[in-house]
Amino acid sequence: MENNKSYIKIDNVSMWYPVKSGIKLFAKEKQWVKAVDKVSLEMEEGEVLGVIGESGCGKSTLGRILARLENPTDGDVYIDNVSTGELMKRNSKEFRRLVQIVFQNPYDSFTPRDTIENILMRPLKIHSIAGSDEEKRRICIETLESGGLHPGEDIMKRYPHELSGGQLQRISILRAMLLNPKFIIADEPVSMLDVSVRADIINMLLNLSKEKNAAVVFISHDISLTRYISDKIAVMYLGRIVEYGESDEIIKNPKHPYTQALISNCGSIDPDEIMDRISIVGEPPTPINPGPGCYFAPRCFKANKECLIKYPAAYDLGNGHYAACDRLNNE
Amino acid sequence: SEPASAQAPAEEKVLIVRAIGDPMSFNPDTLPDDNNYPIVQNIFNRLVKLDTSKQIIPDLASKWEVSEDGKDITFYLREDAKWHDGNKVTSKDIKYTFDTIKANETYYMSTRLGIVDSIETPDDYTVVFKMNKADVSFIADLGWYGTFILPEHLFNNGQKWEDNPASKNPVGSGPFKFSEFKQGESITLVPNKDYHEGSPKLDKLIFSIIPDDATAVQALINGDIDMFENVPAGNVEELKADGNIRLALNEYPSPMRIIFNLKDKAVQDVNLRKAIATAINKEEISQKIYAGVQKPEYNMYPSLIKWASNSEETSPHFNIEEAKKILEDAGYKKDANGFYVTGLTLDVFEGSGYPEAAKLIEATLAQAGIDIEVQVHEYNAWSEKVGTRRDFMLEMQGGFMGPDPAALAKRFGTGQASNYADYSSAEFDALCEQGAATGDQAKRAEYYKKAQALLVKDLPYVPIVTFAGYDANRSDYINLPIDGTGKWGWAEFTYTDLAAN
Amino acid sequence: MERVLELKDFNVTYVNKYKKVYAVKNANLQIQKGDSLGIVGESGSGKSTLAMALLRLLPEKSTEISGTANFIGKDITKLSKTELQKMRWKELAVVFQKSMNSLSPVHRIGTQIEDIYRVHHPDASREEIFKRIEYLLQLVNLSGRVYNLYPHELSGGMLQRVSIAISLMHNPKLLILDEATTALDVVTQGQILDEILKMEKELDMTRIMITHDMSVVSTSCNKVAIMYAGEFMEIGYVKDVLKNPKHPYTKGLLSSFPSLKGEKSKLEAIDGFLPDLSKLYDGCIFAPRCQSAMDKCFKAKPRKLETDEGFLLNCHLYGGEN
Amino acid sequence: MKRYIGKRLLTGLLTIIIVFAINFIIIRLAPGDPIKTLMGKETDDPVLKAALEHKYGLDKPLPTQFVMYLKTALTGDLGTSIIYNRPVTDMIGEKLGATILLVLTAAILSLFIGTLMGIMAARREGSFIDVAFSGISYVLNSMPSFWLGLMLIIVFSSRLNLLPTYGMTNARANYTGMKYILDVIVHMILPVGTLLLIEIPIYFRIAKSSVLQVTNEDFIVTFRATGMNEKKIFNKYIFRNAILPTITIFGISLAYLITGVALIEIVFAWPGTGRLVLTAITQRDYPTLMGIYLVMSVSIAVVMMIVDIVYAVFDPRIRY
Amino acid sequence: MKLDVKNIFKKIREFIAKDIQLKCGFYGIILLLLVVIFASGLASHNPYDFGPDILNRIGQNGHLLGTNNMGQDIYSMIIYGTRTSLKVAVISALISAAIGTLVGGIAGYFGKNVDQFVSEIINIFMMLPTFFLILLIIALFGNSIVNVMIVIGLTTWPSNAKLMRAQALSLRERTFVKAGTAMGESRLQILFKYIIPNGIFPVIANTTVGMSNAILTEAGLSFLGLGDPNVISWGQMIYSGKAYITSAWWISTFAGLAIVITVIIFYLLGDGLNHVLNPKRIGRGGA
Ligand SMILES: Nc1ncnc2c1ncn2[C@@H]1O[C@H](COP(=O)(O)OP(=O)(O)OP(=O)(O)O)[C@@H](O)[C@H]1O
Ligand SMILES: Nc1ncnc2c1ncn2[C@@H]1O[C@H](COP(=O)(O)OP(=O)(O)OP(=O)(O)O)[C@@H](O)[C@H]1O
Ligand SMILES: [Mg+2]
Ligand SMILES: [Mg+2]
Repeated sequence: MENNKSYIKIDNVSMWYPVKSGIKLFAKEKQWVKAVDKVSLEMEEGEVLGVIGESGCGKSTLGRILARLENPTDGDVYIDNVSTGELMKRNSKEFRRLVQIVFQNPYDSFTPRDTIENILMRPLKIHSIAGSDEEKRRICIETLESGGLHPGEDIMKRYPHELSGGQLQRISILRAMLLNPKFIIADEPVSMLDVSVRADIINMLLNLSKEKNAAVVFISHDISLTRYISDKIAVMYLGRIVEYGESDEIIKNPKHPYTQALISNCGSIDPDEIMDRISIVGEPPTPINPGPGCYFAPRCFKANKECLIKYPAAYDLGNGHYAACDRLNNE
Repeated sequence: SEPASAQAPAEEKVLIVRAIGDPMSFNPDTLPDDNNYPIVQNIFNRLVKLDTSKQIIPDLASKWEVSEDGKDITFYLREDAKWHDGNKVTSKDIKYTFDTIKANETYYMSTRLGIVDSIETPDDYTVVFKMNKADVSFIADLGWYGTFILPEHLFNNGQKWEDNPASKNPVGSGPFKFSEFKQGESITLVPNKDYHEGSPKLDKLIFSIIPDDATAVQALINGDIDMFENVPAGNVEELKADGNIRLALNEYPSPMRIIFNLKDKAVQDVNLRKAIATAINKEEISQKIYAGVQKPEYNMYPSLIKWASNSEETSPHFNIEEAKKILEDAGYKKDANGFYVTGLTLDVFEGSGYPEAAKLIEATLAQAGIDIEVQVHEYNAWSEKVGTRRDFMLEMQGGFMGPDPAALAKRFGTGQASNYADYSSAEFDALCEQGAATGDQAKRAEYYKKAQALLVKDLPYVPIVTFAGYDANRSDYINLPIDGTGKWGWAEFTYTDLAAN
Repeated sequence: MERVLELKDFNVTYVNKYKKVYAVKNANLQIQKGDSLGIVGESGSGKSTLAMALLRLLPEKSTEISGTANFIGKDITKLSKTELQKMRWKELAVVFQKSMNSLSPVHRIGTQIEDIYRVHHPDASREEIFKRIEYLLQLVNLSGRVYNLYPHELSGGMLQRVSIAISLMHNPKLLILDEATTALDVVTQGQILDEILKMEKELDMTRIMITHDMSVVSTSCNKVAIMYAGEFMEIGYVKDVLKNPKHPYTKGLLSSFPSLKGEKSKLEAIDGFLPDLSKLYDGCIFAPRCQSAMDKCFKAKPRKLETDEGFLLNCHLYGGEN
Repeated sequence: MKRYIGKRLLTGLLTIIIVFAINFIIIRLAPGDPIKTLMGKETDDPVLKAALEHKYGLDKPLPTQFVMYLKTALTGDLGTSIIYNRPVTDMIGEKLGATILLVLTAAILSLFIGTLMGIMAARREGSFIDVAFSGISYVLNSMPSFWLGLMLIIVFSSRLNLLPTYGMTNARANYTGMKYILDVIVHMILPVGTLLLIEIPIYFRIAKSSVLQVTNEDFIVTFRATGMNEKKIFNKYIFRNAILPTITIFGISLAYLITGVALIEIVFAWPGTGRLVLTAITQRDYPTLMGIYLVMSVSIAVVMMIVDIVYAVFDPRIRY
Repeated sequence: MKLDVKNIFKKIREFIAKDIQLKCGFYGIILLLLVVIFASGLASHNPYDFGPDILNRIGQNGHLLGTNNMGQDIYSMIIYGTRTSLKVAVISALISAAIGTLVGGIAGYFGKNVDQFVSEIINIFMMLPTFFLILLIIALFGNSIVNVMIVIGLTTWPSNAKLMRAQALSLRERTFVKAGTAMGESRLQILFKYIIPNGIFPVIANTTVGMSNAILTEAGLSFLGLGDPNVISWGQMIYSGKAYITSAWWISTFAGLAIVITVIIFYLLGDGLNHVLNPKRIGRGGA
């Protein structure tokens, strides 16, 4: 990879979990859940990348690896051409300042035994940002109010359970922002929230990332929302990226059969829109030893015998649009 | 009302005696075992035995004589004694028994038999112990632990007694035959109809194991057992009030005493020891802890053995002021807390009311300005600390000092193993030696009383209370061991019978 | 048209030691045979409570139910225990959201299905049951294999299908799906929705679909009821309500959904949050969050505009004088 | 499953060895030794002492003794009691039966009674029965067992004259056959009763709380919604799910009983292993002590394993 | 930080109001603590005084609950015995809870090999015949109350460790723990700031049961004559009163009663805490 332009480079990252099973006593081969399998992606500064895919396809695992909450079994992630593994080893605190993650469940993102004040002060303390406690407190209040949480003083005194989900998710994002990260991973940040408050959170996240020019990975299974937010979209299936490109391009012109099925199943709120669901047969797949062919092949409406033999390479469809499907050529 | 369980077939006379634990072995000579002692006394005989007042009375030996120089003791055996299997008991059995004990260092009496040079059997019913030293107290020791006569024809098969099958299935010459042993439950004996003193009256004698005193008391009250040796002092009043139960006092020459470790600087001053002795309220201990059953003991040798005990010169009586005065006179000064002496410790073991007694002592000593800390140990730990390591200042112990005053030499003679105080007085040793060398009781009393006077002067120990306890039994039984002073052994049931009514 | 369910001034209140929670207030609703009604509302708006109350599954000690709920001619709220047991599942069945926990973890699925079947057909033979179940499982695209499995051996999607199959066991007149597809991913959800629509045609069923996802309603229902804080805000045909929402709340809700393929218009949120349901409010319950709220909105309840078909609009903007 | 059992056996073995080593060390570091008991309280004869120490090998270094002991123990020989000069295996064998009889009877009865009470209380939560049962269980749970035992003796044996005071059989009458069995049963009433009173609350609490918990599970709502009657829901579904914690507790409390029964054995003069341990401790009878610890650890390990397996049978979610 | 005492009291009151058992247990503990603090004021006599009144009946010579054979005032002994019992209960339970929390927390949070290893150790300790071990150690190494407390603490921690481990296992998957890691907290910081404070409640509830057991164990040891003679404890009062159980029943009966009441208080507290802190019990939708 000689390209030095991109700010973040995900290079051939894999995460395989061993499967515990005592059912087969004499199983020679170890069984693996290939939660993330050979994922490579690149991102610019300030770019928002959406990652979509069905439940269990490895989105969160990828997110955890990006935030280095787990070490990948293979491959590495580079920020500004420095390996994050290396960064963690050298100075884990510096890395933590650089990369922040926002989680799906705001109700569970804060230790219930502490006030918001204590919670927000923690990162400042750990990273010795600002001098006195007074100053730290001032920064926290300012941050809260900048995120639309008024009055900051009052919010600071509360316990997490005394706040609504929307408020908590804001605080969760603001807490991540306190450290001025350059890379934010948002793992389904609004999926637990009511639709009526979602928009605010999304808008706030986008604004903040614009302000700080931070790159954002936005993980979601809500396709329309992802399109709304992201510049680029990556579609995952069983741990692999099957399609990647400009978000409008992906939504309006999906190439990979799985993406096509996914988008066709995504209902619109417009009752007039004619739904033409591509139905996928078969039971949902398991990520335990999926190979050797295309992982989607067993359920694919376009698959033929060859698809079952070898995992397809990613085809460049121009304009930065890639899809990993051997049937593309035949169309 | 008679409880259901007591309604045994009327014609069977079964006496149930409470036992605390399992006997270690049914061979009565290998170990000194409190649990099998009362049992084997009914299965085996000795040359002589002790009665309930702890005096020597004849057993297999109908009479005995000591030679002029005190070195030969001749026992004349009764000729009607038979083993349970019908063989006669002869002098050979006696020689065999003691020769074997002497040859095995691990048998209890082995060391003591060191003074016996040889045992001769001029005929079937005469035994002569030839000793290298005059010691009349040896006769008394023959009535104590580990001296039961065993049948040579059953034991002499080349096997050691421990492993000998004959030890597991005891055949003796005593009033009862061994019948059954259920470990943890009971030992059953049946009468030996051919016993040389006549057949026992009981149909069965059962020693039933009940570890807990409180349960045993209830069992006695309920008639589940018939006899309970040494009931807890706390239950005495209640049991006395029970018409079905008869209580009789059983006293032992085993006073509770405090021993000073004379090797330890802290108690080397005799004035301090005197002050301590003066500040112990024996009366209070006797009343509060033993309900008056165990009496205050002032004599240095147990007053129970009257002929040998010196009641003239005794340890001091309780007097706090006197104690303080002794200290003042000896030059002790009060510290800020009002103590003349601090830093003393008293090691006692758990049980028998000792810790409680120690606490009372601690309290009265404090009044006299002597600060003492009581340390309570589990028995084995105590024994290790006090007995083996001799690591103590003051300790409290009991232990048999009878039946012969020769025990004084064992407990306080220079260099003796049981001399915890490490007392050493040439004069005392000489007096003891003289006492042991003569058979004349009046003379012996004189020597031992003098020795006691020495102990009063030096105070290596302070006697506190006598050891005594009530034997409780169902009142419909007569001729229990407790009734046999001068007549039968202290745990012997040969004559026990239901009262005729 | 045959009326399957008619709610009149239906109220459900949770009562405990410290407070009352007014979870459903003065609900009026009509469902005709063959209808598929979507009930949409945010979390905590009382959707599940309504469903549970219709099945009389709420603990009697801690809930108060008033009003009437006529279900094919009988008032559910007044049924006796035995009548109730007869009605349940045979005529009125439900699929719960948490299908993971909706079957006993220590019994085989087949055993549980048999037991449920025998509730209404005590003498049914195993073959008969098996045949029926196999048919139903096929309907939801599952193999008969699951019959001998334990719940934990199935994935969430499969369990959800099992739950749906079980609910169809006796061809109920009314099926309530309480967030039955929410936990599933879009592909599976789409599949199940397809199957439900298919079955509906086959079995001639009436359906209530509880969800907070507008797109589910738009693709699978003909009528929709918008619920907010225990009250219905707007009820009407899907094509009318979603295309041309009237109630400010409905409008706000719809503008929170970005369009999939259309223009990327700015997402709007509704400020504030759900009111405390343990208090009773004088005015319109939505007024504090409503952008077009007027003075009277805070003072008086809007008059409900109702039509014969059971359509409703609960807003001062459209109501006449009270 | 096989592998699981294998693993359990291995850890069980490891446990036993460790338990063993701990005990060995603790016992040997402790002051005092069996020689004192053998010599009797009345003598301190050093010659006798040395001779006895030599005889029992207590003069050898500790590690040597441990290895020697382990070696013989592995061959199934627990050695010979120093105090009683009998094979430890025999001594334990004779008394194990009595303890198991007591423990199992009490455990099984309390399991049934306690669980039943718990279920009754849970089904009528807040009713008089619930309050009464809960209150009783609190009080019983708080009583020192020996105290309770003594009270039962005073009431039922001394005052009411209904039951024998102590022991396992009537010492006076040497019953055989059916009469013997009846005799043992009569003697068991009080000690088993004491254990029952102590154990019932444990099962009561666990049964009550797990029934209540399962009753609130979502799947119970499903069954209600199908119109299934409450009886069937309870008997088939709540019960089977709620019984699971009880199985675990049964194992734990059985293990607890095996050791905790000692006090009861003393109070009722019951000839069991618990008492054997206590005597062995005071007498420092090393081989016996080690032997009983071994037997106890093994039986606890076995009980735990059986319980785990039974649990797996009842709960299909458990996979090994 | 300023401590708002009033507020804390209010919070406690609200907290305990949730459950009647918790309420009883809480006030019971307060009562016991008051007894401990004001023991010398409450006692009518010095319980260490061996007065001349032997075996006085209830009320005789101003002895509220009579005296024992040593002339000690039973009522005063009971009052002072509270100290011993609470001390034994609290200290041994604290030792047990501290070890259990730490071991369990480390096992559960660190996971993997650490967990496997520590879990095996926990299992091994679970299988130790605890009572006999306690007995052995006390019998062998001296029966001071300090030893009793330490030994009970050292032998009863495995149940706490199991609870804490289970808690830690689930807590480590909780979002706020992951968020903490992402924030840059070190592993030990996570353990002490997130895992332990959030997972300790079952341990606390269990600890109250442990306290009850400690009191009962102390009594059991006393029954075997292994109590500490230098302190006044209820267990020893029962032990020494055993011989008088039918003649002077008051010696041991009131001590027994005191044990029962105290243990019940701890049980109530534990059950109450369990109820309040275990959200499962609070109706989860439906019946
Ligand atoms: N620690 C782990 N050990 C073993 N398997 C794991 C682990 N974490 C995740 N997995 C497995 O890896 C796969 C991917 O999980 P992941 O949570 O990343 O999916 P996801 O796309 O985020 O799904 P969702 O949309 O449900 O959040 C799943 O099959 C999951 O079971
Ligand atoms: N048992 C109960 N006691 C008291 N209040 C309750 C109870 N169950 C539910 N509630 C309250 O009733 C209201 C309605 O709850 P309900 O579960 O019906 O909402 P919902 O619309 O189904 O929400 P969701 O979309 O989250 O499932 C909520 O405010 C809830 O907190
Ligand atoms: Mg995820
Ligand atoms: Mg709901």
